[in-house]
Amino acid sequence: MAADLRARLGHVELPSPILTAAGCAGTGRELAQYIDVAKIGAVVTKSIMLDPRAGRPSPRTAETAGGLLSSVGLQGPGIDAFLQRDLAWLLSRGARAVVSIAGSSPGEYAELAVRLSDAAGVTAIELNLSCPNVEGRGRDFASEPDAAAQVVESVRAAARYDIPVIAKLAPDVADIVTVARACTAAGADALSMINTVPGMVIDTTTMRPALAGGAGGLSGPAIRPIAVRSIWRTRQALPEVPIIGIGGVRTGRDALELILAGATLVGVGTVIFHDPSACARIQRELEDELTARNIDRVTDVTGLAHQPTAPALRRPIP
Amino acid sequence: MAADLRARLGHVELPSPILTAAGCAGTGRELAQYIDVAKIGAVVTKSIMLDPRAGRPSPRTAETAGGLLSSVGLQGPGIDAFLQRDLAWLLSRGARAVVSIAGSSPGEYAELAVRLSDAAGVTAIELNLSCPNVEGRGRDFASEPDAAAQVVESVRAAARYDIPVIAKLAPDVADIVTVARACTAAGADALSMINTVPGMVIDTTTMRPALAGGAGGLSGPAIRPIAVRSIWRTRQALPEVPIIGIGGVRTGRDALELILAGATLVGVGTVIFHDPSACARIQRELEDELTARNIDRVTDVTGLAHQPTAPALRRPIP
Amino acid sequence: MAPVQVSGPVLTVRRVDAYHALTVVAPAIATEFRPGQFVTVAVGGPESSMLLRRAFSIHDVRPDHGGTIEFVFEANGPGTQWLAGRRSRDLLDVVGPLGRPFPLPREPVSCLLIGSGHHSTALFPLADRLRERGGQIDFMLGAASADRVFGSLRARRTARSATIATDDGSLGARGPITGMLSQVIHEARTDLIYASAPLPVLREVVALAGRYDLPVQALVEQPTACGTGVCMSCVLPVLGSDGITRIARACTDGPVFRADLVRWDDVGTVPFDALGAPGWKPPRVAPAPRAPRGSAHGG
Amino acid sequence: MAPVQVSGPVLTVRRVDAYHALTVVAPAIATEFRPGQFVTVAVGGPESSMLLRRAFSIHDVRPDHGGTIEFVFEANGPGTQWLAGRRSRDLLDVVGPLGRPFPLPREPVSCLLIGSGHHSTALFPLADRLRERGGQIDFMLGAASADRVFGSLRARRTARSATIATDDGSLGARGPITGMLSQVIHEARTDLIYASAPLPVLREVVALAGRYDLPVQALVEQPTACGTGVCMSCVLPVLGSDGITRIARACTDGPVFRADLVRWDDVGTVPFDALGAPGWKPPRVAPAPRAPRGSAHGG
Ligand SMILES: Cc1cc2nc3c(=O)[nH]c(=O)nc-3n(C[C@H](O)[C@H](O)[C@H](O)COP(=O)(O)OP(=O)(O)OC[C@H]3O[C@@H](n4cnc5c(N)ncnc54)[C@H](O)[C@@H]3O)c2cc1C
Ligand SMILES: Cc1cc2nc3c(=O)[nH]c(=O)nc-3n(C[C@H](O)[C@H](O)[C@H](O)COP(=O)(O)OP(=O)(O)OC[C@H]3O[C@@H](n4cnc5c(N)ncnc54)[C@H](O)[C@@H]3O)c2cc1C
Ligand SMILES: Cc1cc2nc3c(=O)[nH]c(=O)nc-3n(C[C@H](O)[C@H](O)[C@H](O)COP(=O)(O)O)c2cc1C
Ligand SMILES: Cc1cc2nc3c(=O)[nH]c(=O)nc-3n(C[C@H](O)[C@H](O)[C@H](O)COP(=O)(O)O)c2cc1C
Ligand code: FES
Ligand code: FES
Repeated sequence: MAADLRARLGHVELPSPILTAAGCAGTGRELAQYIDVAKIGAVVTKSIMLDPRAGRPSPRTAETAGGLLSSVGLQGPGIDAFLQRDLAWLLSRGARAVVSIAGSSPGEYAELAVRLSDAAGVTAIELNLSCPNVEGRGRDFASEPDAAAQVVESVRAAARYDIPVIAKLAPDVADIVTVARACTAAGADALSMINTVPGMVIDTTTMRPALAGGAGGLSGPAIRPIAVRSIWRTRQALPEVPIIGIGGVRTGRDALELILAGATLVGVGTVIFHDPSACARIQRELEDELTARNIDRVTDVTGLAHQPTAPALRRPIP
Repeated sequence: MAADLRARLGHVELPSPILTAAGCAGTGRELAQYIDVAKIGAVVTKSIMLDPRAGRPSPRTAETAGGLLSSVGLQGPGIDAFLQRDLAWLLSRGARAVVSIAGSSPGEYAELAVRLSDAAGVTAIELNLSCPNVEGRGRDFASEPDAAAQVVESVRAAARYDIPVIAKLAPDVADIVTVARACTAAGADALSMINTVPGMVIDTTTMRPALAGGAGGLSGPAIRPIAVRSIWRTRQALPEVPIIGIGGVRTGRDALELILAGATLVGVGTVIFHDPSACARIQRELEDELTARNIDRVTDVTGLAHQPTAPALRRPIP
Repeated sequence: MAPVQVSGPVLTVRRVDAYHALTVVAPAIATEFRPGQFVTVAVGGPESSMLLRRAFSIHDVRPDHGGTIEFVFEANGPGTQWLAGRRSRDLLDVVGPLGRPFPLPREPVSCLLIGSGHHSTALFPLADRLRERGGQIDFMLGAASADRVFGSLRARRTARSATIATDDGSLGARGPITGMLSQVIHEARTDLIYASAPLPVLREVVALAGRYDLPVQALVEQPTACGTGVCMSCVLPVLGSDGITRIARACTDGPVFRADLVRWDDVGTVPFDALGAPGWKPPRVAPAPRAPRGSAHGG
Repeated sequence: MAPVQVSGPVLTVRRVDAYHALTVVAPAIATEFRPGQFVTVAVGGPESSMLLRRAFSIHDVRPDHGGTIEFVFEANGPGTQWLAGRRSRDLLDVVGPLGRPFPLPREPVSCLLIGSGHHSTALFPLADRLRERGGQIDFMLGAASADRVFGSLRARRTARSATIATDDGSLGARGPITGMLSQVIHEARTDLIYASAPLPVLREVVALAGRYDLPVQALVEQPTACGTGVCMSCVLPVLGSDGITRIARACTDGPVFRADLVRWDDVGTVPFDALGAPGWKPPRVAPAPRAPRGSAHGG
């Protein structure tokens, strides 16, 4: 019998733990040409801001070994156009929408949360905390536990009580667990990790940085071990907090790896650029991996790698 | 005419900027079966400690996308055996030896530096600061600017004045430039970066961490963009400090990338596992890359990517 | 019209002068294809360190094996080198047909097709389609050297005239193809230009065409990572019918653009007056209309 | 005797039951090879995301094309799957011959060669060498099922006896190969055992051989990343002739070990009494002698 992939996010039941990662699935429409967006766990939107945003100059991406360096700069339509056009479309297709939001102050995040709470059909709000805190010293919210917690608190206070708030954390901090704790204490219902890893590529032909923005964020399979360690450590410190594991997932086996490390849900980002039907494929592969291991429910194996032994579930695959 | 690859480390002239990275070239003997160790820039040894060390249980390595996760635990012979056997052998072959050392307190590093100063023929001492500081809170020296500086200071005071002291920095810190500044202020003659990036792999067959040690360090091409950004930022903040760039160098073009970002010398690590003649090949390729760009001397392009324009050197390759 | 993802067997990989022509079985793409559209392919095999898809204009479709497509490329970087090493029966992960095709004129008019290097390949299926509809066709083909001029024979066979120029003079006139543009426009009484070339050449073509008030449909190659519109790599600033500049995606809003709507001098930048540019302030009313799509038309 | 790195053309890749046999031209390796040694190959091509070399015992060397080597493998993981897909003329980056070979007995004695699954492949060139020197040979081959028993025909042809066992009984006796070890030792009057098998099987062989005081030379496969001795992946605890346990590298100190020196029950761990183990205190005198190498001998 095929393994049961159903998972939960807050009080919403998802058909599977496989989500898109923020900013990697367009508006959802682009992907819908290749997969049924209603059949994956949820579509996580690109990070929406209050106003439309043109993003960074190009080149915006560079290929790296097993990864991608990118600096898009949150190009997007702004909350108004998003609600009218993109959210409405997602809901009309029966997809579950996790809306990622970004701002430059806790107030902006809160304002966005209010707008999303007024709209029907938002499954959860994800806070992209990898944005410069203009009221602080310009460092990202995600790199300072207090600043991150302040955003979570403002949003939690502003958002409708039954919409889960997810704090998305960045890996380039001295200790991700400290930030995770701060966000959870401030009311985050779940954590997403990881956002991209700061990096840079020099174009050896022009002898200048490959991206117009200079530095960028590294993503893709190259960073998966960094994601796994972040998830592992957070799960160990905060075993009760649901984690959306993100980072370099390319196959169902990769998704399983993140789940074993402690993720309850798994986001797929860069690999969608490589394979537009990745989310559906990974979902199928995950089901097969579980079935081959005689595992009935995906929820049975969340964090399993932390247990010294789990003999019943430990039949090696051939 | 072929480009001039000669480079300097302190007052020693090296035939090329290509070095082995610490811990990735055995004792040098293993590599000497494939390349002439006297013809590369220098051999950087594995990190030597006072006493012999057995290292971690196995499995110690796991393959990742474009990279390697490892946790060897500084297995090594201790300083006595190193001096008698390995250093003597390197010198007998005409290789330049940069000796990497590791300890658990500033005093241990200093003691090692004294021993190396008494031995003839040490080109430079590299401080592997990615070791737990047992006198502190057990965090690595490399992750705390003060602790790192203290090691540098002790070693600088203990080492013979004409042996350059190189501080090797880790990428998993809030801000690598802060650590770089602290080490330079404490007397480091040069900086090496980067050491491995903390990561983890779960074996989906056993459903347990793939390495016996649980977490490990990520290396190889996967992390090159992280290395490039660290080098770039440090070069920007401390333009006068020589940097040994390390991280994922696989080809001469990769070496050039690190040099353009600001490295004066380049270390090759994990890729030696893939290709035992990597250092010689990369050196040859680097020469070709420079020659194709009409660059006379490798020293002319250190940090060139920081200059907004460098038209004379900017003939795109075909 | 929706693109599909297929795993198609390679039929042949042939050398054609400086290029490689790869033919792959992909019926669903072959039947839906319209000139100007492209495919993306995954390169390097299942354990490749190359994550980004490579984009190629479809150069030819054939009905054999249920439908094959051919694209032509230069093997420069690691992805195209890998493609050049494919052999018959290897499977290729192909997505297509992608992007906005060349719009066709409603009336039979005199069309000038300008191509440079590998960029020319996209113009040949267009020429066939234009001929079916009864228009006049003139070709201009340029490249660095003779072995990089793609399709000169076919151009001569297909078109009323075929003007060729190479940088080194090894085929046709010496110099840039744009050097002869005015002359050809006059002689051919051109009504409409289709251009497929690198950015600097396109800029010149558009500038010259502007003098004669000729409409240009330009196929633009921007750095492509996904080809499906999800990654926002391939952007350039494009004017909407509402007069507002937006940062559009070449892979879905293009690759063929009405040239008068592209802000050619600002490609690679975010112009200060683009919607959402830094400092730009929103009117805070209804959301703006969508980016220009389908609004462009030829002729 | 020094290993070399060559880029050799593949001659053939053949299916052999559950395995693939790959033959590659590598004269410098073929001429230097001694039974028990292995090669490592780079997998996945120039843009591969797989950085680690794969190790394979050399199963055969032939003089044609100046010297070819053959190795036999199971296509399980991504690297071996890639190898299975190689075709004739593809170039392969091969390093070898690597590691300590099987030591040969000085006198012609009665040798028992025990192999399991793909591990058996290393024993056939050893058998040939032993026969040249005039010893008696008996073979024991085990595997999960008939299609995984490697070389049963060749073993029957080469050896005085060939005992076969499979877990499912599809060839030879049902059960583990070690089940018949005592009987064979008695019947063959074995003087010396060569074993190449997974760790648990080796452990059992060594334990049983101990009862009869028989020396065992064991080929151990440890997780390999470089194969050249620089990465310290492939370690296991081995006793030195000075009685001190050191963490040795299977790729350079082995892969063939004198079985009585390997601390079989501690493989995968760092025994508390190993040189440099946590808590271990040095005598602070002269450096210890090198790890056991060349000190082991058969017969
Ligand atoms: C719509 C469109 C049609 C194209 N048609 C053709 C064609 O018919 N023949 C042909 O030879 N080339 C064509 N190109 C360019 C082709 O996509 C690149 O030459 C190719 O991707 C380079 O891959 P690489 O591995 O050799 O180089 P790399 O430099 O290793 O590529 C690295 C990354 O950069 C991207 N990239 C690099 N160069 C270009 C480029 N010029 N345009 C877009 N992306 C690039 C690649 O897609 C990849 O993501 C087309 C590009 C586009 C956008
Ligand atoms: C001395 C020696 C001789 C060998 N001879 C043979 C042989 O003749 N035939 C054969 O089929 N196999 C042999 N092996 C095992 C073979 O190396 C592995 O099966 C192979 O590397 C697996 O590669 P993969 O890509 O399929 O698997 P992956 O699991 O993707 O390999 C990932 C990494 O783990 C290492 N690894 C995985 N399994 C093993 C293993 N069992 N032993 C060592 N390293 C491993 C690989 O080298 C690689 O570095 C030998 C191993 C050693 C050490
Ligand atoms: C092009 C691109 C755009 C992204 N945009 C966003 C975004 O808008 N908001 C966000 O929180 N994360 C964004 N991310 C980060 C991803 O959601 C994800 O956390 C990261 O890429 C790691 O996952 P991956 O390796 O699967 O891509 C973006 C990543 C990429 C590559
Ligand atoms: C197996 C292994 C052992 C290493 N041992 C050391 C060491 O002893 N001392 C040290 O400073 N760095 C050590 N490193 C880190 C490397 O020197 C280098 O900084 C890092 O691997 C990044 O470079 P690379 O991507 O070229 O491997 C080791 C790395 C690996 C993979
Ligand atoms: S290439 Fe990804 S959006 Fe166009
Ligand atoms: S495999 Fe690297 S030391 Fe043995």
